[in-house]
Amino acid sequence: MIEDNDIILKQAARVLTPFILIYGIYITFHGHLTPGGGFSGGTVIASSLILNRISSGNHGSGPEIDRMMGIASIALVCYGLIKAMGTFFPDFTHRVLPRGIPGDLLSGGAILPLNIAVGFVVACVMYIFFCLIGEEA
Amino acid sequence: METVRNFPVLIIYIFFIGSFIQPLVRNVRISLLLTVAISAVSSAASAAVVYYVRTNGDFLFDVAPWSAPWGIELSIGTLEAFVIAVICSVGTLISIYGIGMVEKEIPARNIKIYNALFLALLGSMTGIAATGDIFNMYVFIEITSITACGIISVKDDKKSIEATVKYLVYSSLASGCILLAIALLYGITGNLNIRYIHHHLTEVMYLYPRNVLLASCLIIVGFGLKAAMFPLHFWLPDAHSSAPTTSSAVLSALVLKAYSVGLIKILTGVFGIVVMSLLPLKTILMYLGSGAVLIGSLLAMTQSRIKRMLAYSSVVQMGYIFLALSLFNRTGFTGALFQILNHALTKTLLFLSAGNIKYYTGKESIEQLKGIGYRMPVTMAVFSVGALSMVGLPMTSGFNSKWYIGYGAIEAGKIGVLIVIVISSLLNAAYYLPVVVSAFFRRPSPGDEIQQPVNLPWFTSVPMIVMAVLIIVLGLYPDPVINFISGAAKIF
Amino acid sequence: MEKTMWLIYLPVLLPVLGLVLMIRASKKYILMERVFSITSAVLVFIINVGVIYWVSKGYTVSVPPLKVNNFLQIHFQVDRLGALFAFLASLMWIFVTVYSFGYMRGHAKQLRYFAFFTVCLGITMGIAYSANLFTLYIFYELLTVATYPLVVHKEDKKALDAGKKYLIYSFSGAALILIGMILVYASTGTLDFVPGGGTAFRGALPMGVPVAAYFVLFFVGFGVKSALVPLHSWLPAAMVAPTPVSALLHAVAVVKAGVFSMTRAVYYVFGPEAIKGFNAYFVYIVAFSILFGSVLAIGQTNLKRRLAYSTISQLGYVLLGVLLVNSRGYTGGVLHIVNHGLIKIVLFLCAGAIITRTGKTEINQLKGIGKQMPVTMGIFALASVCLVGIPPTNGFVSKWYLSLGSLDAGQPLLVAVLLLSALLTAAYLFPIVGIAFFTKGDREIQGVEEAPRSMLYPLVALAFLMLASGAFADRIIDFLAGGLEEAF
Amino acid sequence: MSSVVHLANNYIYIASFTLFLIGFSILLLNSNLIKKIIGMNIMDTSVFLLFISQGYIKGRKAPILEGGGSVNPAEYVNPVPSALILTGIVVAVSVTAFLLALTVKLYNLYGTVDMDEIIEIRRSVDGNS
Repeated sequence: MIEDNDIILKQAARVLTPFILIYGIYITFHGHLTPGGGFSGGTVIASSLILNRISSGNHGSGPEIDRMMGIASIALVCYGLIKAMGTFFPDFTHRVLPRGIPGDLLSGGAILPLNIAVGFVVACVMYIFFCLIGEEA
Repeated sequence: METVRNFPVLIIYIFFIGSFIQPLVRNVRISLLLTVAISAVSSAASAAVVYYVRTNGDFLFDVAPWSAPWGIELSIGTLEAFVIAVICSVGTLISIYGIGMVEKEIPARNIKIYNALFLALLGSMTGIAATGDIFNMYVFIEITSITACGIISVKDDKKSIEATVKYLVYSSLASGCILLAIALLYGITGNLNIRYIHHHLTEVMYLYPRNVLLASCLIIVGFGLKAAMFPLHFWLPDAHSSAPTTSSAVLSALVLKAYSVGLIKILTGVFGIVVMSLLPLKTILMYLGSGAVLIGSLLAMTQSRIKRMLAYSSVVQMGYIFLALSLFNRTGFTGALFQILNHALTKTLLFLSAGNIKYYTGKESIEQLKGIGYRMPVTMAVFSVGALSMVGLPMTSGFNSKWYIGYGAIEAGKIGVLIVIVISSLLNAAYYLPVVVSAFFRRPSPGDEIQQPVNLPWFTSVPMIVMAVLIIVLGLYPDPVINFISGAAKIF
Repeated sequence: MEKTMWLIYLPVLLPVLGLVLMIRASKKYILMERVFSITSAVLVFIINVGVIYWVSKGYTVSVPPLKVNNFLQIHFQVDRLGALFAFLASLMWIFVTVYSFGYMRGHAKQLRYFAFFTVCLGITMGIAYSANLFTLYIFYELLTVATYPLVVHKEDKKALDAGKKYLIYSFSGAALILIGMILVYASTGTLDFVPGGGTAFRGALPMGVPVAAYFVLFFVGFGVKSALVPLHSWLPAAMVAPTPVSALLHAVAVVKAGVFSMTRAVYYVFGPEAIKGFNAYFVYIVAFSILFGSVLAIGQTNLKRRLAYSTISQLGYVLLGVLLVNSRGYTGGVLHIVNHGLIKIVLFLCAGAIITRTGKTEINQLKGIGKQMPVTMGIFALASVCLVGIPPTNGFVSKWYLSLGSLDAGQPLLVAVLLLSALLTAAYLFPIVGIAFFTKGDREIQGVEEAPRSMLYPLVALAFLMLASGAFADRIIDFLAGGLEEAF
Repeated sequence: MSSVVHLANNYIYIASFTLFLIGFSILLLNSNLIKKIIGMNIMDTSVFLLFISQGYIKGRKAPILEGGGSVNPAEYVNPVPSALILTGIVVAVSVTAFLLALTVKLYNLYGTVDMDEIIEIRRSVDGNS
């Protein structure tokens, strides 16, 4: 149903998506330094995915949802495991994920991987929501 | 032996990581078996925790590397260990039953999601019981409400979606009240750990009497709404009767209990006996409990469909727990905890057999159940054991919990409560026995002649028979359980 | 002296075992349920003979208590009263089981009938052997649950309504006893049966509640099952059940359990001294029940309902003896349990024989039945004579002790009540005998022949037993006398 | 007079309680689902407002470290409530999302978003079904 005269939309989307993605990733990775983190970063990433989906037409999303669900649950499992590491083997996390110097990227100990996992989860779930509700309409 | 100290947290992790893995599992049968495996492992772990608490008493466990006032700590006492054991073991039995029945009621595409929600629900209920930090308890309460609504709406038909919306609206009301109460308590005492709040509260109580009163009322309303305390129970019949069998069993047997345990933990932990005796809690709980027990039974009598009747009878049984709590003495408290175990077993048994009847014969209303005892002998035999336990026949666990609550009432000098309990067990007989009578002693209506008896697959009948045997064993010899529980009642 | 005898558990658990075997086995062979029920009845009787032998030697046979929770225990202990009741019930159970072989031929659902019939035997033994109020309460409630399937055996509308009424009465009675039991435990700290009653009841009770209030709870609770007048209406309604059920349960097991538990409550929980102060009121209620039962019996046209009302009034005799709270009244009351049990079971079995042969239940339809069924009607006449209490028979012995007891208690009015009710008993039994023998038989009755042999032999045996209990009444009285001094 | 002063310096409590009651009554009494969801969000925000206001200390800065210098807790406002409210917000968002998804499904099934109409339709369907 998307005729070819929507070239402008497609081109704009192709140009904008990388910048939105980088911005989202920046927010996720700097969660422990600047405001933001997993949740807000994830939503920004999701918005780029959704932009891409709209611009390239609302084609069938069955397999896509399952793939996204898979990614989300893998990310959740990693989140759970890292948390479990923190609880059961406290000294282990210090050795693997150093506290580092406050202020630079790797300083947050376990917070960084957790933020990344949460970012993935939120992005995938938001995208799945959009596909489901988009499909219904 | 020290590794048992981090078992409670392990149980919560296992449940949640298990529920995250569910969507990745390929086919439906593996995901059902995974649920059973995970709940079995965690019930074994909870048994170890019970044994540990029995030998070396209560213990605290810091989840995060920081110690108590900042980090979240789990305070595992006799009450918590007992409730976690009940949740995990009854959850395992329900999930074993689920292997056979879930595919028949829930559309295939939703089964993996259902299993994920089921495990997350068990995990968050264990969290409510185990945690020593009220904000952490609030988060677990929220997870429980969302997952509980999830497993109702997973059935995807008109009635269940509508019931879920109603349930979710009521439970978000209750969560708002609970969070407001937590905000007030945090405002006065300055920290969230139950022990520290209790410590500061006794000092600061006289400075902010209104805050404490308002916080306690909000907590009673919040938890009462969630645990279907008498006047706030209107969402329960729709939610429990339109849900699939296994989820209505989990809902009324475990979810209501988790919220009432949360209420007990906050009332005894945060407020403590001194503050509680100042607030008019005794009279409130007693009148609400008596109302639930009497009027709930009358409502249950008027129902024509089995599941709605069982839902109303859950309101009655929760009324017993609140009635026992209102006595404020050791025997009453033991009675309340034993009633939690007894109702969890009996109500699960009744809901599962009602589900069986609905699936194998498609019958839902009580009049259609004439002569079904001969068509489904195992299910109806097990159902009558559960019904007799609800009525409080001496050989069943129902009698013991009524005995303890009644005797506690006498010790507290309230003969009225004993009379209320006995009248309500008569009323229970009035709506449970007709079902059993019409199942075994009435000839089936000419329409549906009896085909040969239905034999159930093993995983459907085994959990039900195990529960029936447990009810009778707990009726005959509840002593080890009761000695363990009365350890928790030392606070009174 | 204490004598532990593990065999006591057998009578209580055996019927449950029999039940399970019956359900499994009978799918293959039809007669299996009959074999099981008769073997368990005989086995239980043999054990009871052993028990009564030891008890008459002065021992109390008992078993170590099972701990239910730290308040309650299940404890079996057989003293003189319990041994007598158990012996009587198990003896009659054998005959009625044989009788019901004949009666139930051709009826539906025989497996369920015989299964629950045997379970009721176990539960009655449980009541007889119980050593504390809690064990008695367990079997008291289980008796209601186990007898219900027998009462509603026909599964028609009338039977189910009668069953509903039976359940409502019994469960409300049991609820009162539960309240009483918890109150008794709260105030005295123990539920065990102590001959001569708990010492706490003699003085004031901690809660300031008068002893009479406690006793009213037990009086009404047990009164339901012993068919006291205001609470009696379930008994005639339960006559819908097949005759062996109404014979055994409503003449021996159920109602006698009610009266037996009342005796336990009066003599082993409260004790005679505690009751002495206010027993006059209860005695008058019981007297009223005696008269009212007999008057109603006269008005009944249905044979079984008439016998049911006569049971109500005869149970009044037993309660009268028990509540007089003196040794002769006690002996008279307990003796009447034995005598009335034997007489009433014979009457019911004759009625059953008549119903199986003629299918008629109304008394005026039985004109001239005596000529057709001479043996059955002859035994019926004999039993009526015993029930009225004409001197040489066993009925007379217990009425004699009851009147002596009421004189000891200084209540001459009661003797008048006893005599009047003997007259009324004659008024509702002898017309039946008259119709049977001395009126011309109408056509349907002509072709009827004698009751089938499997029903006749137990009938004749029970008739002999009835006469024997009259002749050897003194043996029973000496047996009871042994237990009297602790009770008073 | 003292009550006015009392009210003056407790304005936070008054604001959050009024907001709470507004949200509570909308959520409870309104029959339109979307309005219920809006009411729920008002209620949650009022509780978050009260929670965060508990942590505020007059004359102190927001708890954000610049450049990782030495941390003197006396300069900063109590950070704990704001951290908790992050979780609170996430919880409120997920409940709202779930309710919205259910409303969409209900709209498809019943064609209306008004709870009273839905109950009528179900009762009429149940009545004759």
